[in-house]
Amino acid sequence: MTTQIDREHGMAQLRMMLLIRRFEEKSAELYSAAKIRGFLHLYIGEEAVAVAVMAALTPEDAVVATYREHGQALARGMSADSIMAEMYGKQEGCSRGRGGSMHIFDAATRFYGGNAIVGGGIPLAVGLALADKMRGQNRVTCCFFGDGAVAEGDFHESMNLASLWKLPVLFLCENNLYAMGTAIRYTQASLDIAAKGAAYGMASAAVDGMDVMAVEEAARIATAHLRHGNGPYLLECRTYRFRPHSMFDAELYRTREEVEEWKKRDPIDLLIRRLREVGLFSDQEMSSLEQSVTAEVEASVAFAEAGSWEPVEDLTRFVCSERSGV
Amino acid sequence: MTTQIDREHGMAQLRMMLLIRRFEEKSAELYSAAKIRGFLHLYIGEEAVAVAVMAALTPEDAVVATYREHGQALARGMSADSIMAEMYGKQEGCSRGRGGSMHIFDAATRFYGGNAIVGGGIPLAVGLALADKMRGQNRVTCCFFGDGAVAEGDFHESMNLASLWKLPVLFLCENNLYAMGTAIRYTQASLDIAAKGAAYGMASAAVDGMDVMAVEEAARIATAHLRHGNGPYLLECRTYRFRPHSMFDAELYRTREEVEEWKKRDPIDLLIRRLREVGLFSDQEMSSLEQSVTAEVEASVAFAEAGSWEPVEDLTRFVCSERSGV
Amino acid sequence: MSEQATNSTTYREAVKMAIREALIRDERVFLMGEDVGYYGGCYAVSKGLLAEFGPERIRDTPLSESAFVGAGIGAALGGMRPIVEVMTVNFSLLALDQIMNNAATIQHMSGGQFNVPLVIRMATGAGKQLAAQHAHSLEGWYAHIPGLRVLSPATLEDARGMLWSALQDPDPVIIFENNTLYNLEGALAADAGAVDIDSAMVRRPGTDITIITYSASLYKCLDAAAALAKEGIEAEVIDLRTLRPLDDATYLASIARTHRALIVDEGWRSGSISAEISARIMEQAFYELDIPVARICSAEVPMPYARHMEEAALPQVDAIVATVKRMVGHG
Amino acid sequence: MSEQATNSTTYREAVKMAIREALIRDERVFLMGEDVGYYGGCYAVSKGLLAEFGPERIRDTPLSESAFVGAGIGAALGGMRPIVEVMTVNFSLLALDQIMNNAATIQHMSGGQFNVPLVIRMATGAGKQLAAQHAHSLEGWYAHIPGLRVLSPATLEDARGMLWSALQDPDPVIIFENNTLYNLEGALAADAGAVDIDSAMVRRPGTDITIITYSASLYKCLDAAAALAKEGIEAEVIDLRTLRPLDDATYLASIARTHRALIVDEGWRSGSISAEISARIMEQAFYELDIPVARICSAEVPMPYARHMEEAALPQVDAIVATVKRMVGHG
Ligand SMILES: Cc1ncc(C[n+]2csc(CCOP(=O)(O)OP(=O)(O)O)c2C)c(N)n1
Ligand SMILES: Cc1ncc(C[n+]2csc(CCOP(=O)(O)OP(=O)(O)O)c2C)c(N)n1
Ligand SMILES: [Mg+2]
Ligand SMILES: [Mg+2]
Repeated sequence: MTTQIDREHGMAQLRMMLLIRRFEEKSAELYSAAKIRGFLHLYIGEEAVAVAVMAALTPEDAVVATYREHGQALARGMSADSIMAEMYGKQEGCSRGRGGSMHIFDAATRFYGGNAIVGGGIPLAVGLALADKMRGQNRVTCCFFGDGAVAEGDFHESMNLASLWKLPVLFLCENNLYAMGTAIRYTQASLDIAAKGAAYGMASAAVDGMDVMAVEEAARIATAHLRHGNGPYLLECRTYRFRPHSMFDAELYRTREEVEEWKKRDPIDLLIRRLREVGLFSDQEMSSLEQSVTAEVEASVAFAEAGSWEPVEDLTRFVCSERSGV
Repeated sequence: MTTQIDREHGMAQLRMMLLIRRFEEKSAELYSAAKIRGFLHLYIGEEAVAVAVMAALTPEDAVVATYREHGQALARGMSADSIMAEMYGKQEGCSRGRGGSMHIFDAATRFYGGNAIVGGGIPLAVGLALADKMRGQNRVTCCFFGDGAVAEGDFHESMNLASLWKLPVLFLCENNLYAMGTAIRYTQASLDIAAKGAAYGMASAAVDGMDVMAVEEAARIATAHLRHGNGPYLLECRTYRFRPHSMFDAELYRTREEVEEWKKRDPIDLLIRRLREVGLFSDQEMSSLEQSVTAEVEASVAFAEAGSWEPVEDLTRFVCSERSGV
Repeated sequence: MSEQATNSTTYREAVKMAIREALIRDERVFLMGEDVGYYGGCYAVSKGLLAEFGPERIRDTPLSESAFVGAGIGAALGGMRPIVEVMTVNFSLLALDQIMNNAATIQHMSGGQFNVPLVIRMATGAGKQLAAQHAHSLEGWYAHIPGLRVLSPATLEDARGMLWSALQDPDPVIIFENNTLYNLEGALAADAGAVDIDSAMVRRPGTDITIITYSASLYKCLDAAAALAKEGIEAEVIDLRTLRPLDDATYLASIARTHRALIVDEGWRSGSISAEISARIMEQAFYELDIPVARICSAEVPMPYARHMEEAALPQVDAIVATVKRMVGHG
Repeated sequence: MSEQATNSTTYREAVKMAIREALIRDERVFLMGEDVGYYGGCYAVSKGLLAEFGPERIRDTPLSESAFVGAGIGAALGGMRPIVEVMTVNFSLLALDQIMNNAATIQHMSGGQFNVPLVIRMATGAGKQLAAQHAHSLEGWYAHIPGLRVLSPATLEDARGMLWSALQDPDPVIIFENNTLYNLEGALAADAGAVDIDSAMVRRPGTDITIITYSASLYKCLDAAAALAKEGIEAEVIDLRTLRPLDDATYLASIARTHRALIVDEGWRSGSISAEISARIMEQAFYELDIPVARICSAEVPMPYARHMEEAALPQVDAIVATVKRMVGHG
């Protein structure tokens, strides 16, 4: 990596990664305390990917994410408050408590979920990009999905369709080597995901997903390609999830050692080291960063705690738009 | 092509191609006469593919076909009688008249349909091969599908699964350049189907599907690969359908000239020319071949005409096996 | 209007007129599906539209039902008004995840932030000897899913008018066109346009029994009613038109007059829309009934190819007549 | 047997025992699905089986629902006896084409030449705050499809015994395991084995009303019946067990005694299995009824995440008690 580090930007990226980390650590705690329920999938270890990719997007672009999307949502600019309240099931949550952890939605930032069907968001992204193209808007739709999703028919159909129609979709694969408890070697006949772009005539690249600067550079190359109307782009980010798949996972499928090995490449530590190396970052700055992030997380908890329950009478709202009576 | 022509074999292949051709010409006539109903998809122009591929299979192997499968069924060794009676809807038909043209099935030759959902047969083939592998039987499952099916998620999922598990499936793509009325350039971002094998780490090849000898050679290479336990194989046969997609097709999507151009490469003429070139074939032989084939087709019509209607009381049979009462 | 100008047309043409109108009136509308363009539509519904509107708005898709239906959902979210044609309901199973888990739920999951103004059209039904994989009648089954509106146009007016109304709905609508109706001929008002998509309609008034049906079966029921009239039995025939949400009021009002009800439905019997209607009559009009509600549905078999077997599997006029006679004689 | 030996166990363990037994008794049996191996099953049902039986017979699959369900069909055709686990019914929509167009039809389309001895297991149901895409109750909806057998084990005995019976069925069987039942504890006979999969069972006898239900709702109904008994109302509770084919005789016999029926079903109301049962009672026991059959189903909404909203969407004991009181007071 020869990229020159911009101090402001580096600090902002670091702060966002740290916010995601602390936000999720707190979420895990709150899960144990039964404040958050349902499924909770943590992004810890993978923060560099979302943070870097969002930096390459504009507010006009759209994002489609998975059930492991707190990081994407925060990095996209959604407030910790609205996400935390959502996980509490409070009506102050971004999705009024209807969605929970897996269904973070936000019209303001064009964040189209929060999709809990593996691969299920990919065709949506194709459609969003199609709408943009048909309306003459030079916008990108960034679609996150995991290595597991690559085996789904939807991945294939969508890759082909987007490439055929030259749609501005950034296919963003978060390859963390596991789909739940199944290692990629048991799900993919050929392990090189980026290489699969070729079958669709699609430009693609793979990048070290633990290195936020590398991902950002790769994402900027990809979005430049997209904004020039060159059709879709597949970007594989090689990363690792430090935590269990969800809160129910005994992690029988991988060794402690493997996890520890990857933790040595913690994306937050990596960026801190890089910033320190060039003298841009002091211990004091670190602790004030920690304080500010912790305060933001704590505030979100307070916000969620103070939130209210949607009245039960509203149960059948939002099945159909208010004007219609289905 | 340097292959030495074996006279016996060449004549047998020619006869089978001719049988398919005449059988289908008759079927089209019978469709106009309302003897055959439903959808009827003719294979005319593509005969070399089925005839060549079947020559590379043993009776123990299995075949999964599409709705355009009269050719495959005949080449596999099913009787014209049972297929014609099926299209008449008579209970002497291979599927008792339950299936019609699109659902030719035959336990005796391990012919597993006749599948009318595009791509729908591909996972079945994977499963048949899985059963063989688990039971330690060195058998091949040959799965036919069209260029259109390549866009389906089932193609992708099945290719990956078969390769991942090293299953003996011969993925046999009949690329006739059109899916119904949609040219492959409107359905595939990347037109080289054989090349798609790479995304699955699967061996693959493309061959001129109008040349029965070339296809047979390619199919033998593929089945040898399969029988040696080297995992699945994708074989793309480049061919062309001379007739409309079905009996309802106004053929607005291609030009007369294009069709005429392809007819110059009629696989039957091509083989006849080749046989003549090496002096293995006389005009007299040709006319006796025509006679014998015509007789077989006529006999099948007589058989179907003489067939009987299944009693209406049997309607609910074969929904569940007789022993059970669902 | 005293003298109404009409044109003779077909159901196929009526659907096409509706699509043309929508493309002309609203630039956000486009048609996408397999073979809708160069081929002209597998039932020739969209023939000529590619030439008129171009490939941006008449989009041939690859055989990727899940992806192009999902792309329709995404395009609707993105501000377009897609009409997605799934060639037939039989293939829509491949897109059902997108329909149920995305189209029908996104509004709810997002707490009302997003809605999906998508119209999906599909051919449905048996009767053409297409056998088990090409003859499903699943419109009643789709009507199980909250978040969808399910339409079933039986007449030229509805074939012409439902599409525009569906496009005005902010939520996903599926229109099921029975494959045996495309050649239906008749007169259509020259100024025919949008129709209401909320209510059922009495297609034939009667006093002795209420026959509830929809789509192609409507004509079998009307034929049966005509035959019954000759024997002095006056059947009221109701066309449901919209299968979700069901318009209960219309059939309940009829039953309050006739005190007998028969439901005719080409879907498989168990768990059919006809079961739902019977259950609702049970719940809301039990004390109006002189005799139990009856159903005539398709036999519970994958559809056989042979004509006589397919006919035996489907509801037929004879059976309707015989059942009504039994029900009325019994009353 | 006078003194029956029992073991204390869970529903989860009962299912596992059934799978183990099948793997041991029949070498053609294997288990295939997402995370059934290394992970131990998403509900820990298959934990330990990979170590015991190896990766050939405990097969982790990629996330390719359509392909691995289809491969299960193919393997069944090829002489194996696959148990395919689709992690939850929510994901089975991706495999529905294979299930409806292949598994359920091949025997018929082939004129009886082939049959598909396949067992598919899936978790189903709401109640865990998993929201709209992870909380479907579609077992009743699946029961619409001819050619399938649909099982719904509610008890430890059935969790233990239905699998082997299903494997003996020459045709495709789907077993729906409600996700709230896996932790259910109780005593199971030490020699528990295969059970009949044809008939419904009276789980609690009663004289005043027949409550018809299945799966997890059984316990809500039994709780309601216990509460009602304190007030002198004796409800008979019937567990359907098999949703296709329905065992009509058991509930009709009960209604002939009680003259009142309530159906409790966690599926969405419109077009539910409860609609089918109500319609059948209408058709076959109309004159036995003192009052109309009633249904308690889930609200017709995509399932919300928040606990209070999810509870409001699902049938609850209070509502059952109140409805029964109204129905019995009314009779
Ligand atoms: C269609 C579908 N199948 C199965 C599941 C259950 N499931 C949830 S997450 C997951 C693993 C997905 O792995 P991957 O795509 O690599 O994403 P990751 O969780 O690693 O971020 C599975 C199997 C699901 N939600 N949807
Ligand atoms: C899933 C599905 N979608 C659509 C159809 C309708 N259809 C039947 S054949 C066909 C074209 C298939 O093309 P291809 O796979 O190239 O095979 P070919 O007909 O050229 O042999 C289509 C779209 C179908 N039968 N199944
Ligand atoms: Mg992963
Ligand atoms: Mg083709």
